Amino acid sequence: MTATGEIKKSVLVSLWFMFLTFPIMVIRVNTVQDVVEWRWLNMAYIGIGTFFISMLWRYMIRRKEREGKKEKTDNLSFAQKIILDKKIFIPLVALTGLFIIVFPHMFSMYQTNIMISALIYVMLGLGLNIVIGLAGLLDLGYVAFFAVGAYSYALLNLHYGLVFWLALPLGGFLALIFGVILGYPVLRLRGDYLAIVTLGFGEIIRLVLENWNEFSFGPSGIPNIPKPPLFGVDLSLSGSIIYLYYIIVGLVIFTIFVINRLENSRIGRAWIALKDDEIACQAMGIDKARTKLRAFGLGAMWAGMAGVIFAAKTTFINPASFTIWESVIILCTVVLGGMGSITGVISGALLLILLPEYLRAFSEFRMIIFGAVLVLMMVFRPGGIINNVRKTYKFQKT
Amino acid sequence: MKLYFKILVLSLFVLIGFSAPGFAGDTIKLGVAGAHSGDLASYGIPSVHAAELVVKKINAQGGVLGKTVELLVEDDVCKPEVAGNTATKLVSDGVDVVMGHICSGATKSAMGIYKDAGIIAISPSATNPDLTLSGEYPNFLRTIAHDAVQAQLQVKFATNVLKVKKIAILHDKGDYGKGQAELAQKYFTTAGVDVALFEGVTPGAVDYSAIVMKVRRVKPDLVVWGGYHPEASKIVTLMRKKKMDTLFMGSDGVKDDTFIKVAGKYAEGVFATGPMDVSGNAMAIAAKKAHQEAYGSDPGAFFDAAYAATLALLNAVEKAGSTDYNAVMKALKSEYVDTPLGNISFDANGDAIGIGFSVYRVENGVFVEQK
Amino acid sequence: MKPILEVKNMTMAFGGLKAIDSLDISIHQGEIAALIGPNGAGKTTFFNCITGIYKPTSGDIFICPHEKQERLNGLKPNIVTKKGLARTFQNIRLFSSMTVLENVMIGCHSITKAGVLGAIFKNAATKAEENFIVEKAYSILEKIGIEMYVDELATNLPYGAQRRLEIARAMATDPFLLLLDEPAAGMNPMETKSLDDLIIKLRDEENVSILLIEHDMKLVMSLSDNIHVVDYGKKIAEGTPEQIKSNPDVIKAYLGDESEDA
Amino acid sequence: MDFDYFSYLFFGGLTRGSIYALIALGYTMVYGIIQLINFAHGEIYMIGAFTGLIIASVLTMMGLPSLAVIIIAAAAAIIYASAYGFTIEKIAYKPLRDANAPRLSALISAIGMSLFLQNYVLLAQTSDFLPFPSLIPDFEFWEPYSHIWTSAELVIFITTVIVMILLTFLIKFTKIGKAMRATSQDKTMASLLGINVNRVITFTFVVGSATAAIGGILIASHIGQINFYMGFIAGIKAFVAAVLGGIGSIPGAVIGALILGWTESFFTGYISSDYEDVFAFLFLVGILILRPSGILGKSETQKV
Repeated sequence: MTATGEIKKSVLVSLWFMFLTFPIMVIRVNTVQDVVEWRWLNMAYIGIGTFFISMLWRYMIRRKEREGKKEKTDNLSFAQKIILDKKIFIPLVALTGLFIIVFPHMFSMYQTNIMISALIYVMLGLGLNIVIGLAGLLDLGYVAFFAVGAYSYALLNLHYGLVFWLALPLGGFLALIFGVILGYPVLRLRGDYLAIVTLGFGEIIRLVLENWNEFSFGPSGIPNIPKPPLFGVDLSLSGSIIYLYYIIVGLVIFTIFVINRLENSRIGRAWIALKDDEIACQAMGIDKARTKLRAFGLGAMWAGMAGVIFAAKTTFINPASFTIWESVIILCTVVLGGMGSITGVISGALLLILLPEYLRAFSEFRMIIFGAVLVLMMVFRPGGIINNVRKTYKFQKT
Repeated sequence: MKLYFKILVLSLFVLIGFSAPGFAGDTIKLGVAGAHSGDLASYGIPSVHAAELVVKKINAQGGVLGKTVELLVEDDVCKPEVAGNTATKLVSDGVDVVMGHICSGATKSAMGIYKDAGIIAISPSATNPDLTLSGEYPNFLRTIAHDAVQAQLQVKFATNVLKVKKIAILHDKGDYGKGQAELAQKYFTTAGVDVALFEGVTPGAVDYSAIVMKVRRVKPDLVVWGGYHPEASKIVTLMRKKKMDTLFMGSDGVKDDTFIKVAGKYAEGVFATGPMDVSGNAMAIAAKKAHQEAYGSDPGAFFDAAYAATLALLNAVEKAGSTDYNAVMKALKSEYVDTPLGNISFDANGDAIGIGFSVYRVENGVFVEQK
Repeated sequence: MKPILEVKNMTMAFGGLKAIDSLDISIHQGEIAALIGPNGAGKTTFFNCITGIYKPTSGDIFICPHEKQERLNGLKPNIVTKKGLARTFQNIRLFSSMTVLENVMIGCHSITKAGVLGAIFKNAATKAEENFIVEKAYSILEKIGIEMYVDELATNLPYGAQRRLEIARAMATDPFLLLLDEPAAGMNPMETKSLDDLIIKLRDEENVSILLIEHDMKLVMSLSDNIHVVDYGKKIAEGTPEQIKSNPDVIKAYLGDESEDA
Repeated sequence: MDFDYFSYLFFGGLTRGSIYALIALGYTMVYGIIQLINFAHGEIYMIGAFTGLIIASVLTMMGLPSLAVIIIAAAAAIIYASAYGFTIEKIAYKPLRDANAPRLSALISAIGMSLFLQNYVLLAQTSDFLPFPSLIPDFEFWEPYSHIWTSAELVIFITTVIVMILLTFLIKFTKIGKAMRATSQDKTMASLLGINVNRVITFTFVVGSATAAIGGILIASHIGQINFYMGFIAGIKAFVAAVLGGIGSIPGAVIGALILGWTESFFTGYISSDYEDVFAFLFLVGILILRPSGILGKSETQKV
């Protein structure tokens, strides 16, 4: 295409968007005070912005089409090369490990605290990754299991004084049970229906927590949830944050280990096969319902454990923390990083949770960016930033 | 290109990571926390404006204890999980006192962190009774009366003035609304009023006719609403359109000009409780004028309360002679200070003395205080 | 001895349309049988019914791998596979993100049993089982003759090899009866010839019986012990290749449809 | 007395159902054509209402007569909603279709679009509720019963029925309707027959969005206020209604919506409104498990 053709096209797009966004972006009415505000400058921004974006858009689409054609050749991205090259990867891991260990001592309490938040999302992302990335089930109600974990700890502690270390496995276990109970009837539904039904379940659990005061204390929530104890030592504020940080780091490492093992096992292969082709999978003697249920349950269990940590971190929980949008944010971290890829999900979660924290000035744009990320990733890089190269089994003749 | 981009992102991370906060200078650091973005920003932004105005004024008069006051404004979007991070950030940045947070849930989540760090916080808007009455948040104070005070006022007014015998209570299932409704239920029942209906409605639902019909069936003398104004105006409008003239009473979530605007003629006669009218207070008038000059608009919700909270905090630091927790707390609970809300101090629980609620009634399109 | 697969009076109706109409078919131990018929005659539907993907409207399906006869009706596809009926698909359904070896390893799923805990702790039993799966999968690849592609992605294989991989994958489930749905479709004559040899080899060496759907009449005639001809869901003939060749009904059914490349 | 109460709830449910139906119609059309749950449909409905309000306010302040304001604002809302529908399809769905992406990718993209549009309006306009003028005049039609069913509710119900009839007519009897049916059955085949599949899909989005805008204005005017989040819950409910009636079927969407409306209304009236939404979602789950094809939908068998 010629340059003038490109420009003409972009001008048209830009004019179209100026028209499209005119009422919403330019005019602002305040019907309470009956004033109209005209913001013509916005129109200019939109015009100029969309002009360039449309050029970039078409360039990206063309590039994607080109890449699609040569997909068969092993075209590994930069990140993939690093992951696959042991000489770079191992020192990198060691360095990251060192950084993780000294992190809370190098930076302020606040930095450590938001790192804990981010790591909770890493755990959630990795758990959801089992469900979406490995088994190919779109779960839009994932946050429900997160809520189950958080409420298990809060309530069991409140009523029976259950300590954190017992609540952690128990919260995971309860979430697992919930996952299995909810998953059992719905897992035979087709993909998009499953997504809607899980969304429904997610909302049901939140609504029940909101309405059933006698059980959950309703919308006013549960305050004063204790932080994890350390052999009876009374920790200072920063001490307890650092302690929690190490706990979550340990759990994330445990999660990575478990998922890695699962991925390269009989179970993991069955998940991937199920994602590739359900019918053929059944013809190979794989029980579809049970395999799906396993993925669903394990994913739920991880959300449950993350929920316990979440409750211990915020020390106050109420149902408002477990809305559908929380599920969408977790989904976003998985999609951004790359479904199925552990490194991808970790980087996705860190990026999406840490960046808005650091760029607090732009925090109001957080959700709109999440929305854009979901659309753009699906359009341009459905595989995520770190396109998953599944570690395939390499045969060694004995 | 891809490689450069990734390196860029990585280095960005590292850069931001190392930009740890600078060391405290010779200033008094006042933290302001609340919802400054998102759907509840309209409750949080006015408090930031109030703090800015007070700090500007005080710094112009020479600051506190000879030091200038520095504002640290942090957003918590009214979410408990974010509020924890916000509070830690403020503590990390070395704040001395905090004005905030805005929502009760977020406040509860943040108070634990302030407590461990020995920081006092005064909220202009968190009305959950537990915050002061439970004793679990000793470092918490507020310049707004808590929900129980409001509920008791509602009961007093309804039984003494309106002489109701039978009521229906509706709420929006939210933290604030349901809390209010439960308190109302408790005090109305104690007062011997028959609570014939107690139910939650779903905020954002497209139609409330079923619940309105249900109210109609129990024939109450009064509908008490726990929640914000959008749902209240929907319900009132529908009730009037369905030819029901049952009295309607809301709390401070309803006492908002938008309610009258939205409900229009149907808003007439609706009762709402709200903070005592301070429009005659000289300081309130001055503060309002300053806001109009600085931001070009009328101040929003909780502006006066936030103004008062900021003044009280800074005054206490001045009187205490330091930012020491015990000294400041003692000053807050013993000294009286002039604010747009009047001459106030704090009681042992942390609730403000000298402020209160009044009942308002919509008359000819404005809220009129009922004596 | 009882037939290893016995279908009695089976009917499969979609709404008013009977894709299969009171069909009887029996397969005996060690037999290579063929199911032929014009397009749309209900052959693939027949496979889908006996492998549990569809539930037949009426009729019975029995298998008798050993002494005891079992009824298959209403069992889920994975259970049917576990009982020893394995199949391939007409439109190749390989696991596209997996390598050739992994595809066959999936086939071993039903004969192994490591669970979630085994996968996480990777104990001795699980390790042994993994080794067993790999060894078995590779030896099957060798038998089928596609071991040179072992680490390739399944989708990168040439067409003929993909069809063979489907067979290898089915063999990994340890079947007593192999159901092949058009195994030679899209193959050149040379590939078809070696497929012919492979099927005979499987029957002789691996002790499986075979039922295949095929349009390549040359292959069918040279391979089959017994041929079942269906048209409009009904069986119109059964017999040895010679008997079928001279059956007037069969000729009529096929001549009625000129487009068949029989 | 109790029959009165029943009839109140009945008419309440009818109104609620008509509202759901207006939104569900667009949902079901899009799903019928490309089997995509267009999550952003609720947002189109919201944008329609916003555009209508903005244009109406500006015109009122310019001093136009109220009838002209209503007509121009409604037309603007329909045009803009259609334009948004068109653009969303081009940005978020068409590239995925071209790349033959799996259904789940399109669904994720749709969720992203929904989130994006909500926050776009939140940032560009306001998070507050805005009063929406009552555009439907109050008139007398069955006094003294108008407290059971007001004139505005009647207008909404009649509009729903008209839109349903028009859409059914469009799909059954027009040329583009035939092309739509062909496309929904087999896209490849339809394009081989000379149907411009992309144009048909675009057309479907435009029509679906236009009905959403009509719904947006009517419902906003009935409720009397709008905000950026109004589309989400309404959208989800409408989707439940569409599934209930058999997604892809126009009359099914209306029937499903009415059933959902009545169920919610009677549930609230006789049991409790506390668990109203829980009940709606359980209803959805139950339907999907017991009869995934809905009341009027056709069941599809998977081809092997």
